[in-house]
Amino acid sequence: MTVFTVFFIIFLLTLMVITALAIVQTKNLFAAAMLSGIFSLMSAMIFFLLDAADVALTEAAVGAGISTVLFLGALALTAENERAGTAGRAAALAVVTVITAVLVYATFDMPRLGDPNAPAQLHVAPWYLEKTPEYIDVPNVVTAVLASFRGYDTLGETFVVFTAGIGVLFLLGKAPVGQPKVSPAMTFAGKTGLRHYQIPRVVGRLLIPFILLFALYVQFHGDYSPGGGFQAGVIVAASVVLYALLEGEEQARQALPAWLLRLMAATGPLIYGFTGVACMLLGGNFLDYSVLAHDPVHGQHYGILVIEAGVGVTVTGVLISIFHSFAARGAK
Amino acid sequence: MSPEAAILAAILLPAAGTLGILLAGRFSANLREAVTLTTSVLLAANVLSLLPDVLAGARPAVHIATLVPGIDIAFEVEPLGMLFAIIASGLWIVNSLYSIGYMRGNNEKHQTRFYAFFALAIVAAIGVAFAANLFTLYLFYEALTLSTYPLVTHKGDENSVRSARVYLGLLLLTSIGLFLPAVIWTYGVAGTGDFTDGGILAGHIAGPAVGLLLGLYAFGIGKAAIMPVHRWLPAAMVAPTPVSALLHAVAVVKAGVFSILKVIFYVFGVDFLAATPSADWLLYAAAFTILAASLVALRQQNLKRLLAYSTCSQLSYVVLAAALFKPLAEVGAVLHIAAHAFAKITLFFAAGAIYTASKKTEVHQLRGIGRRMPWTMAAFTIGALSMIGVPPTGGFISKWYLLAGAYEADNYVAMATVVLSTALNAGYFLPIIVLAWFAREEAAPGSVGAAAASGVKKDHGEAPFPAVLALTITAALTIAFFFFHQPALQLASEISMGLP
Amino acid sequence: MEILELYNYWVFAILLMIGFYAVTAKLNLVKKLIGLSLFQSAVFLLYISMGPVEGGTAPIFHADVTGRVFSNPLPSVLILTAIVVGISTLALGLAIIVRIKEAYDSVEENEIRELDRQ
Amino acid sequence: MSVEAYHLAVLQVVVPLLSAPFVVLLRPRGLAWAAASAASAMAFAIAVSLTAGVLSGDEYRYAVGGWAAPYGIEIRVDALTSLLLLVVTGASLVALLAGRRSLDVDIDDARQPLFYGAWMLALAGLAGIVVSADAFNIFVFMEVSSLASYILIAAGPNRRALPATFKYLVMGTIGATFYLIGVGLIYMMTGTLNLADMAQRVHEVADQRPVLAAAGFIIVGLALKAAVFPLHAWLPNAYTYAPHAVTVFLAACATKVQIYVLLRFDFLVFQGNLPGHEFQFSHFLMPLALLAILLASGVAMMERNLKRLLAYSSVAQIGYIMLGVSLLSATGLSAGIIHIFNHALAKGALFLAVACLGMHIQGLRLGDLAGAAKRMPWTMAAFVIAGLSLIGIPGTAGFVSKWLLISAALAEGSLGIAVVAVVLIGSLMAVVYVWRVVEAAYFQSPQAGSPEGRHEAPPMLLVVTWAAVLGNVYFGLAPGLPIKLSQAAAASLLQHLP
Repeated sequence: MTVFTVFFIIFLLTLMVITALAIVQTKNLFAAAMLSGIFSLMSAMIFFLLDAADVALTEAAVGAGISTVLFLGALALTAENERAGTAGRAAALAVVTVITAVLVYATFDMPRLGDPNAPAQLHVAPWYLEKTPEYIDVPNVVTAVLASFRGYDTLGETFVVFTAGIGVLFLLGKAPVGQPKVSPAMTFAGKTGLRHYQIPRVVGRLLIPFILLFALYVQFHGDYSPGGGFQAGVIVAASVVLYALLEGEEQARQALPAWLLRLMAATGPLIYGFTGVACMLLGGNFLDYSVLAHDPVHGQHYGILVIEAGVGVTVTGVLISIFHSFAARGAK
Repeated sequence: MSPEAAILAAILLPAAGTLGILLAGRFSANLREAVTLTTSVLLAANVLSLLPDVLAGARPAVHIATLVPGIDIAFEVEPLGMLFAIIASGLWIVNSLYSIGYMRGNNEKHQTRFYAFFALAIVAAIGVAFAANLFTLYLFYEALTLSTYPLVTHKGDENSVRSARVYLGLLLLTSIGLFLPAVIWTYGVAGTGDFTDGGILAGHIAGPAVGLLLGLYAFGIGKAAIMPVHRWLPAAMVAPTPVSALLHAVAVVKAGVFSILKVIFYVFGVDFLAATPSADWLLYAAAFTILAASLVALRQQNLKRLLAYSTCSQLSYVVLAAALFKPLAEVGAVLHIAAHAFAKITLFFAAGAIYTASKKTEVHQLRGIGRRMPWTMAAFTIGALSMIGVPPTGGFISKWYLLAGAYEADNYVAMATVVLSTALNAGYFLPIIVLAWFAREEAAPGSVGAAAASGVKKDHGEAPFPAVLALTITAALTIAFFFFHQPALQLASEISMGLP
Repeated sequence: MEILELYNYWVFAILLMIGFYAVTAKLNLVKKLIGLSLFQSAVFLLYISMGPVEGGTAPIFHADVTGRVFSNPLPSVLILTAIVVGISTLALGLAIIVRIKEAYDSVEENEIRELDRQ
Repeated sequence: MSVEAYHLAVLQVVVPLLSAPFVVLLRPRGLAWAAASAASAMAFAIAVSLTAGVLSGDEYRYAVGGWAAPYGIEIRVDALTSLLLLVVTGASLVALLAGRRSLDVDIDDARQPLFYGAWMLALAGLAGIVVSADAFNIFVFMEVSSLASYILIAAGPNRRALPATFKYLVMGTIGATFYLIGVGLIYMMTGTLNLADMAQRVHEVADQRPVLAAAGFIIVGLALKAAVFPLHAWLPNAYTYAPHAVTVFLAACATKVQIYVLLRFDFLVFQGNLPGHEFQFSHFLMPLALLAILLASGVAMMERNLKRLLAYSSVAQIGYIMLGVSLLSATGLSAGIIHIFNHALAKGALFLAVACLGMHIQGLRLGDLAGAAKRMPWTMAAFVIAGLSLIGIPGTAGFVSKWLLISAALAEGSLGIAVVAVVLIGSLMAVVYVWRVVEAAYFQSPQAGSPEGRHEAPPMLLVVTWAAVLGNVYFGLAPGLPIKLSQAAAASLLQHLP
């Protein structure tokens, strides 16, 4: 890490603190949502500088993309401005001060940034770096750990996404009692989208196939470079959001109907889970992909490919369902 | 039937009776009462079948379950428990008889519930009687509290709910707050809670801790009504009279003093306590309760409350006798459980009969009532005499042994207490007797309207036949106990001879 | 210079607490959620700061792997999961807020409490 | 151990987990419920056979993905685990079987598959936490179960369920994030995420500040999720406004699973390694536990809403569990652990009775219960017996825990006397709040206009309620199994200590 990088990191971190303070301070919730998108972009940059490319890609797609879309969707249905201020400020500040003091106190015994002799660099992690070529043989060690060594975590993660999807569908799927207080015009997609604006529409329509292509690349190239099922799913979802913006909710809904999305959301976790069960039936442990082919390394390859596909399908189905749920809530 | 089977049957019979009563109650009241009576007779016969074995020195026992190694549910019949079981089961028959008259005579509601919980209380009482260890005793002691709660609150009006709250609250407060820690403490130091001749605590605990533990037991067993944990007893007077009779004579308070005796005999050991100065306070607490409760009784106008305080004082006789830690006194303690049971149930039956026939509840209303209800008042007189300790009643016998024990122990406090309280007992019972037999019935003009308003009947005779029959039987038993107390004496002396 | 190497952790602490403050003290429910996601994002920084090794690169093997130092892949893996958890919580929280708005016509905690008291 | 038995440990999680997507896809009415119940029954059967295995001396260690710990994620089942698994899967099964009719009322047909899917995820998440031996994996499943339980609680029919869920979501997320920070700090100092490996490696760095801070964050975070007093603010409303069947399920097991994780960390990783960690118990946990018992019971005594009354009682009962644990002796620890089981039995039965009452009585304030005993005699009888178990009357499961807790406290000398006093006062306060309900139901005459005659709960609900009640009696008279498990669990937690 060069001195320049260190200073750039310090600059970005300081900027993040300022952004965070601004987020808390502003009464305008749209501004707060936008600022938190910017905050995410900055953290993505820091993650990239700190050698965590996968995380950077994800944080950018999720923090700056999906979260912002969700916030905007929710704000359209609720309120644009904060009305009330704070309560129990003194107590909150006291707790905050104590915890900050504890944390800063703790930092002085922490390994320094980039210390090659830090305990975390000496145990477990070297084993991953050393054994990945032998056992899994994919270039991206993050993918190897994510999909195989700690594949059980990722299974759980897929189900977290699935749970969120079920939750939003459950909470927002049923029509509200009585007319909503929000006018349809306030929803960010509207019924017709930007169909009357030719230039964005043409450009957008041109872009969508390329975005989808990029998503496929991210999906299947995750073994070699940053990316994987989750990131790909997010990108596909983003392209559908764009489509809805351009062509209107109705069109987007027709292209990918609700039943299909629900099927995708449910099938993805099943693909992942039953890959694990298949490993069991073939005589291995749950999620032990080595038994999927004669050559254990090939088995790992197949396994990772299939489960990444499962993750991608889940994330695509869930995120688009969530988006539709919020959008439809306002349109009614 | 083998003794072991008889023990199980003693528990299961009233339990089956409860179910039978619930079932029969759906069809007909007569059938239900028939079930109650049959069960009670069978139970008494069954309990009596154990008597010869126990008199012969056997101690039949049944082990039911082990909760944790060392903590068992088990039954064992020893002489004291035998006596208590006989009293409880025998008086249940009479009480059922009486209940039929009383409940029908007063048109009480929820009679099925009443009989069912009554039978359940008997299950608990028999469980207390036959408990082989502290844990089993505690289990059934609590069951007894809970099963009598619906009986106390039987009327369901605000007053009875409030009084029942005191009843349940105080009994659970003492049992959970004091009795339970005492039990656990005992298991902790002695490693067992099995009732053993000569006690289990000697050598495991010494000094002031003994007094403290004894205190936890004495006040924790709130059913024994040692002051100041006696307050539930007058509160429970809101219950129908058969319940009061059950509480005072058959099951609840007797279970209290019985448990205290069990603890003194089989957990501490009489000799151990006699040798421990820190246990002496129990005597004074009992003496205080005897006198204080008598003084309160002296000032009561309500007949049932008067009887309640009388019970409170009489119970402490048992404790006082036991706290002398002398064999003769222990015999007195055991005999007094029986003697008081017969006499007090008679008194309550009489009070209930008066209420059923005339709706009178206050002492001053009883002027001349002896002429209208001669049987009832004769029985009442016998019961009262037994309370005072006049021969030929059962009360005399137990007081005799008690005084002999006090004399043996050279304990002048105990002797003085007994003498003084006899005077006090006479002080509050004799006026009632005199009033009932020799005063003229009140016929003052103007009071008629007030009397009518309070529902008092002017023109009445005896209570319904089953009630009169019951109180006659118990009065007869009170006298009979004077002449035929041999089995009880034998049981009692077996306990005190069992002491080394 | 050495002090600056702990700067990441301090910023983590400060961001964490800014988020925490917003969650606990703010009355607007959306603002609370924004605070909550700040709070979670701060933790990402904590983990990712454990990853890099002096002179290392991201743990992706290219043709010439010999003799190169790689950063720790494990914090990245964990934080990928944590990010997903964060967005899932956020989506669910926002859905609940939308329902609260429909039920109470307010997204301010004090107003909702007032309405419940009636 | 046969191959099938070997896989049971992971199937405990996988069965309910994979059933969730199927349940979500099932459309016709009633089918989702049936599928969820079947999967829940299977999970319970797996828990029972795991327990049988543990009792016969097996110890299950399972390397997921075939990667040995600490590189892969390990699943492990021992006595403590199996006790918790019984509670979690049993509570789910009972609540599902009992709750069908009452959930039909609360949740429209179209959303039922989603609801039961969330239920399965909550079950799988809780089971996943319990069997996991990996600190980060615990976090992942904690989130699965938390998100799913937010859905379940938000399904409550009253609009107040929504703010209650939001509060739970915020506080639950804070708790989980605190936990995550703590795990991160420990990872920073040890380089491992596997609990057993962590326990060994943390010893060398035990005096380092990040480890101490980590202990603080993990304990506070888990205490928040476990609603340990004074961090219980989210619990009363969440339990009160959730659908009744959900309350049965979550009240019986959700907070207990968090306590379980707390125990694992405290005893496996911290105690014996961190200098002076035992002060955490005597100076911090014990006073809080005592306060929880007294204050929460006090609030329950004043509370007028039946479900909230029981919820505050849960806060107090969590105090009993923590009290046993804070005694730091084998007997105290096993008393705390067995109370996890016994309280689940008692509170589960009580909330089942509440579900019965909820079928015919609107409002569930104490005033609404007037005369309930006449209309629903079986339900109220069940409530009384379960209430006795909560109080700790002998012959019920609750008594067994009280007995063990008092025995353990008495062994502590003079401090123990004070502890015993609080336990007993707490029991007496329980008498008061249970009896307020009993008096309302039995001795107050019904309000004018309320329907006459008997209206019992649906047979299925009533049968399950009584099964739970009889469970209280059975485990009160024959507590061999939970005692054996809790003693083995306490022994294994304490074996690492010097």
